[in-house]
Amino acid sequence: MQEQKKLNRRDFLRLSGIASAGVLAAACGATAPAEAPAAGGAAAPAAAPAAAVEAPAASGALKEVAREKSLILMFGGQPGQFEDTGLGNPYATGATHQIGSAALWEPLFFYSAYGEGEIPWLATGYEYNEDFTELTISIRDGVEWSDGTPFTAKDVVFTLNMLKDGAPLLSRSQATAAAVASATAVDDLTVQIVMNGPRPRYMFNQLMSKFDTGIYLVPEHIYAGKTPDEIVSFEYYDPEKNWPLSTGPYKIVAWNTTQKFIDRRDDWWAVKTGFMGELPAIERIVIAPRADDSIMTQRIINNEVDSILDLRATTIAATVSQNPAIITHTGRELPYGYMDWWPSSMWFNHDAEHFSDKNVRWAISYAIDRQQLIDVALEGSGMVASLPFPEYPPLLPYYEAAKPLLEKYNTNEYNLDKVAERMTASGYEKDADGFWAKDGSRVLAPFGGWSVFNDIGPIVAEQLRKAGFEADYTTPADHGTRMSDGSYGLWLNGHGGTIRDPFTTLDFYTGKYYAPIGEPTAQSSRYNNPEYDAILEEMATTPSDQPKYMDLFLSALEIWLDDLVDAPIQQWMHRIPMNTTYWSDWPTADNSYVNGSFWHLTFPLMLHRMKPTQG
Amino acid sequence: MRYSKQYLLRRVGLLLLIIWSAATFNFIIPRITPRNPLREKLLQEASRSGYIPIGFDEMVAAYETKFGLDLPIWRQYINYLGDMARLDLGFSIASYPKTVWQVILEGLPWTIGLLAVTTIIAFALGTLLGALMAWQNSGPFVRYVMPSILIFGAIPAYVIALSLVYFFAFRLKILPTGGGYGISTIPALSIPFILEILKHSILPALALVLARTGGWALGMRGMMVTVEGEDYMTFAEAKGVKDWRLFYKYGVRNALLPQVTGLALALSFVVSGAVLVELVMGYPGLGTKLAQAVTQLDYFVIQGIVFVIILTLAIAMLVIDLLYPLLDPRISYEGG
Amino acid sequence: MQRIIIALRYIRRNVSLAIGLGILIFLILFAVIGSFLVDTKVDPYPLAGPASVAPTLSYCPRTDPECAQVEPVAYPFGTDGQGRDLFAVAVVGTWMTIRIGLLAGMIGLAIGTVLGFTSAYYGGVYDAFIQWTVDVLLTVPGLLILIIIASTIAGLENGKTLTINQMGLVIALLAWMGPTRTIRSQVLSMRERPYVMMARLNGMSSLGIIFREMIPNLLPYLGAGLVGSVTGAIFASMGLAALGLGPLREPTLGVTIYWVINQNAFLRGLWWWAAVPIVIVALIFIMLFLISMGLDEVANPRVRRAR
Amino acid sequence: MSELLLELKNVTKQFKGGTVALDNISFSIDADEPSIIAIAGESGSGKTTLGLMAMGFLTASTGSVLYRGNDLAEMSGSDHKEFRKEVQAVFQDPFAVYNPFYKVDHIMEVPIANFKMASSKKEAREMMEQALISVGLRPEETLGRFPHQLSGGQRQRIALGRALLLRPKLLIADEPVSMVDASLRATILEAMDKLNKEFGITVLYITHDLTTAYHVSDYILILYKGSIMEAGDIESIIRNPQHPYTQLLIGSIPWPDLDRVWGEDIAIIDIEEDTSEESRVGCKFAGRCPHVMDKCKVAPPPLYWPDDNNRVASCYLFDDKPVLPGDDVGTLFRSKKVAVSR
Repeated sequence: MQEQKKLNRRDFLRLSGIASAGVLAAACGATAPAEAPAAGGAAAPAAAPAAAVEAPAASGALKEVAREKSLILMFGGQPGQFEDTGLGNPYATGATHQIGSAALWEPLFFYSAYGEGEIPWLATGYEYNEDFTELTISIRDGVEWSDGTPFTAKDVVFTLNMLKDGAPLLSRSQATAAAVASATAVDDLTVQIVMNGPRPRYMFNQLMSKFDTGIYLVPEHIYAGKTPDEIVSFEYYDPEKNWPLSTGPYKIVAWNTTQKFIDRRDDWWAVKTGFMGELPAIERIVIAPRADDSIMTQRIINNEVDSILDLRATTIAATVSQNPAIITHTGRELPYGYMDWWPSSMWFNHDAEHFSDKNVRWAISYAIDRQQLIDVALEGSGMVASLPFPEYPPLLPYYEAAKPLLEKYNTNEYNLDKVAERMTASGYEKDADGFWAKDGSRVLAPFGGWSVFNDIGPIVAEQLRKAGFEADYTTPADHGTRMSDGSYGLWLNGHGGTIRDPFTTLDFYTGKYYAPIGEPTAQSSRYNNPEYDAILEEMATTPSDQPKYMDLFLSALEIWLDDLVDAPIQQWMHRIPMNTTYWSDWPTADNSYVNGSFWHLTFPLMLHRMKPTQG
Repeated sequence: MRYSKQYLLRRVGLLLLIIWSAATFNFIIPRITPRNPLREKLLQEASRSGYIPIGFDEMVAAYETKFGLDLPIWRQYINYLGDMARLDLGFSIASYPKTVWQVILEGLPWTIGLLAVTTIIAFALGTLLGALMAWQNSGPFVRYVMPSILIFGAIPAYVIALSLVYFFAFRLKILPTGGGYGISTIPALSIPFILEILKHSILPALALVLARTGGWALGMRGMMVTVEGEDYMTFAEAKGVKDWRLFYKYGVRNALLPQVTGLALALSFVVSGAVLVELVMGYPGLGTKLAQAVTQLDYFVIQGIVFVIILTLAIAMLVIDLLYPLLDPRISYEGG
Repeated sequence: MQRIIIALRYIRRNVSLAIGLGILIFLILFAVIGSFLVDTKVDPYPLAGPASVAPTLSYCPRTDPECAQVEPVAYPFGTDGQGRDLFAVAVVGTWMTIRIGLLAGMIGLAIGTVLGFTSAYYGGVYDAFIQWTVDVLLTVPGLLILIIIASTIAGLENGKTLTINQMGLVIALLAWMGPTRTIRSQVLSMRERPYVMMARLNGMSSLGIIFREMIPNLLPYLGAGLVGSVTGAIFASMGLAALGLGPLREPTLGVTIYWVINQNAFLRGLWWWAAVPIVIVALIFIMLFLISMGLDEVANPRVRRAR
Repeated sequence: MSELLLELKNVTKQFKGGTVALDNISFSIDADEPSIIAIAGESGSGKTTLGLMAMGFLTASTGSVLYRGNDLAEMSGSDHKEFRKEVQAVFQDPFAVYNPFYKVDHIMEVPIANFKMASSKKEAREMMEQALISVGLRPEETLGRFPHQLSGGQRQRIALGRALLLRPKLLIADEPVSMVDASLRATILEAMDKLNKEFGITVLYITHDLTTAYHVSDYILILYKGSIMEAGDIESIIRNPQHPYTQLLIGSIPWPDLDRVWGEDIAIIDIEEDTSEESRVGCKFAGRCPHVMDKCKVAPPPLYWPDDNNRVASCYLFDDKPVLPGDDVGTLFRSKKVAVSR
């Protein structure tokens, strides 16, 4: 039923965010854990005030806000219910910024992949020393927490140290623990960070908010003195105390399992200091948990809701066609969405029988008719991917450079003859049922996926069967485990990672992630090639603007392609319907200031930009 | 006093036995599979985060210690029984630091509201229908046309719900497609809010009533037929008792007892909810919670919900058993 | 022969049994004749046909401007969003669904019959244990246990989901309590019947008595029990499938409904995708319902008066 | 003395609830001298239990049941089969003994097959027809029918026919006429009599009805609460009852004599049963007996010979009379050959 698909859609979104944390940590050559698991908090369970979160605000306490001044969104949780209700502390296990809370958190910098790039916010600038071992950040003057306490370099330093000390329990802590040797406040407006060696990507990866990545800054005067165990179980939501505090122009006023109300806060520092001329036009943000696609689309079609979680390729067209006020990233035309940073592939377990053979991997790739997937499963709303990273503008030069290699190793080719050729080359023959087998061992190819793959999954399975692989598509609840412990031979998954240069994604395949079957690993290809590792090691400390970087990239890629570490299938699309009945200036292709996922950390950029269309 | 001491002791003993065995069952099921739910969940979360820390196994061990999973199995079992006896269901894995009770209490009011109301409506409707169907003096419409309504009782409620959603929400667009109440509505004890909740519950309620009326009608019909065969009915008829009076005073009243005890039983099932209907309708009840827990492998929540349901059922059955002799003077639990 | 005629005559009077059996025969004929009309190995699976075609008897591809020149293909029930021929899905799915029900129902009934007989026969501690187990298991809502079991054992091997047969077996685990109870009480009362004593006087062995004297008279109860457990099993299999715990590739009716919900058939206006499984499911359940009402009349003649 | 066919030795049967259905009964049957023995008593007297024990359907709590000198409880398979064939029964309900699933033939076909009595189907058929004719039925009107297609009298006669077919030595007829229309009783009793006279089968006629018992039986045994009250020659007992209980029973028979008033002779019937502990150790009838004495409540009276050697009665009114040697009342039912030891 729906919830599974949805769960996984959300999981995948979370994954994309969380993954980058780990990924970016890896980029800095670190191997510390990236995200505390959700069951986290070895903290004493005693403190868990029960009913507090359940009680909705008394009707009198909440002011009425007109519909045309409210932004109503459906996102997050499980169908019909939030699971993070009352967790105002972004580092509490189970908390998420995605359900509107991003409106509260302001970072040192925003980074808009679709807009102007780096946007200084609570900081005014940063500077690395020459060998990328020291980082100096200048903090903006006049920033205040919502209780009036000034936000200073000390809060930043406190947060960094808290993460350093709280690894691996605190989410997003490992990257900082691995990269940062010490952080000090030179004065109220200057942060000095000493790195554990050259870390050219730390500033971008951890201290800039983009997509779902970047650390959350917390107020020292609230968090000081708490142990990591206490932090993961610290709920930090109390409208009486104005908890959680924020630097952004919003505060949470009511929160129950089916609704979250976030109201505008008129004493925002940025207006006082003149950093921003005026408050955002949106007076209230209302978030309801996601529901079945049919329910959500019905509500946006009825103008009850302004935007919702992204839709399937197959439902977005139906949604747009039923209400002329609904637009998408590409207006009201195909493909109705924008490219996510999460291209998906058929992944292989390089230690598993059959799939350790590169001929079998290539045969599987030749067996997949990617165009048919887009045409049938996605009704045309999709894009084929040839490499495991998105075709974002900063990455296009790398795509361009890879063209000759892709001609030699065509990852998008559908060719049953080549399937047979590759399979026979490795000594496989078709058995009585028409399935490939060697020495009496048939190539069993059941593959799993998050249920967001339910549209293409069954069709990929049939394509593989047609080519002689006994395939079956499943969505087990323990998909994550099966990927990480190697019980799968192959599976569908995406790559969150590279945004600006290809290192991060390519680093997924290095031997440091190798673990024998049965032992968990995060990047679970179980690909182990010292030659490849050596190139990646060199890339890690090479800034991407050096010419040598491109050569390293190409030699790594050639190894990757020859071995076909995984088989790229499609670019992922975010197909978000946006209703223009009450609000204009949504982020679109024509008005591209940020990517349109309102659940990302860049949500404030949308809030400051959007204008009412009525009243 | 209609109950002997031995009977009460035996009955309460049985209650404890049932609760104990259900709890034990609950304890064993996750443990007979080769997968450790905690490790599973940690792995899943960790691998989603894109990164399995080097010290992962140490972390799992730390959590196992915390949850007592490193103890020998019998110690775990004793601790577990102790927790259950204190009604301590522990923590949710997926929404830590929430407790399982918090999770359950979030969904429970919705489920109870929906299920209790529909159960009672279905009961009243079905009983009336069944009585009329069995009554020989009912018109042909009642006796031959009404039974076709029973057909709905044969179809799973969620399939009915699906069809209703299609017609009333998608085609006619007169009712909401699902959810508990409007998104931007502020929950309050006000008439409009209550109306909104009612409006949102029409379709799931209708589906449940349609699906469940048939069963009651059948039961009632059977009882009425039996009652009509009794001598006192013939006698009353011969005495010239008026038809409607015969129907109501002699027929329905006597046939009602098993129905009422059935109702008590059905009401005790209210807690277990209607998982599939809730899912199809996006209704924020306990069934939805359970389904979520299943997809998230949140064993502690699954176990908690199952345990609460068993507890409610077992206690309800005890209460029904004890009420029986009060309702029916022919039954007594005195003596051996 | 005489028996058959008597049975036929009886069925004429027992309307619900007659209609129920009629639907059953219709469904069987549909599945059997249908299986000659479709390729059951290909058609009910994705990519068998063009996606999202409304029911038609002469389909021509949208891309083809000259329909007349193309051999028209019939998709009487249309196709779904992933290109399954829904007529084939109906043919294969009906049979698969009934098969799960029969498998689980029969195993459940068999276990229940054996346990019911033995527990009534041997009595004592054994009987008390069986009774207690049944009581406990009946207290726990079945779907819950099934969900737990299915989600824990689903695809332990090779990442496969449950096969049709495995699913039937899992469901059978919970289909035996009802029959155990009924059979036990029936045997207890039947054991004291004079014809059983007569059989002993006739020198019959215990097994002979069970099989030749008791079982034939339990037939209506066994029949009703079978219908009951088949109904329960199909219901459970549909529930599991709807929760996504079924064999996702196999076009059972439950799995088809899962895809209908999962792929938003209603929103996309593909009403026939939903209509096909819903109508068949309704037919199956109505059939079982009518048959069980009919058997109830056979076993319990008092109800007959109501007609 | 020839070997006894069936012998109950000091049999006591106590059911689970504590009810004592038979209390130390000894009773033997010598099939060499076929006779009809009535076992009479009101409901709850233990007469049906006695029958069931004789059929081997119940095992004794204490004491033993012997078939040709072998304990039934320890008998081997082949002996047991022999016993099955030689000890047969007819039951009260002429419908319930037929399995509704089968035609009436079933009840005869099964024993023929099980006891391998016929070598061919034809032979079996002939045997069945013969048996039916013997009990006054026309085979073509009965065979091939289902039980509900025949009348109660027909069904009961088929049951008798079945018993006849097996040529048993002993037939236990448990209330065979009580559920049959009065007009048909005679035919059934006649058939029973015929079994006894023509085929030399001993019949245990279990009944609560002294009239029919008197009509067909040679001997009678009167039970009350599991104990023998009076036993012996039917003429002597019915004409001249000695035991107060027998007198009570006979007194309540509605004789077709307009001058007689029912129950005139009945002195006292103490409806209030004495259920005290001592009543269980003494005479069972003490609680209702008009002649009750103190010693009646101390121990059960032995079987005395009240007058001649035709019968015995268990009552202290005759404690000056001799006592039946041994406990076996069966000895009384053999052509009055028991020497009275005075």
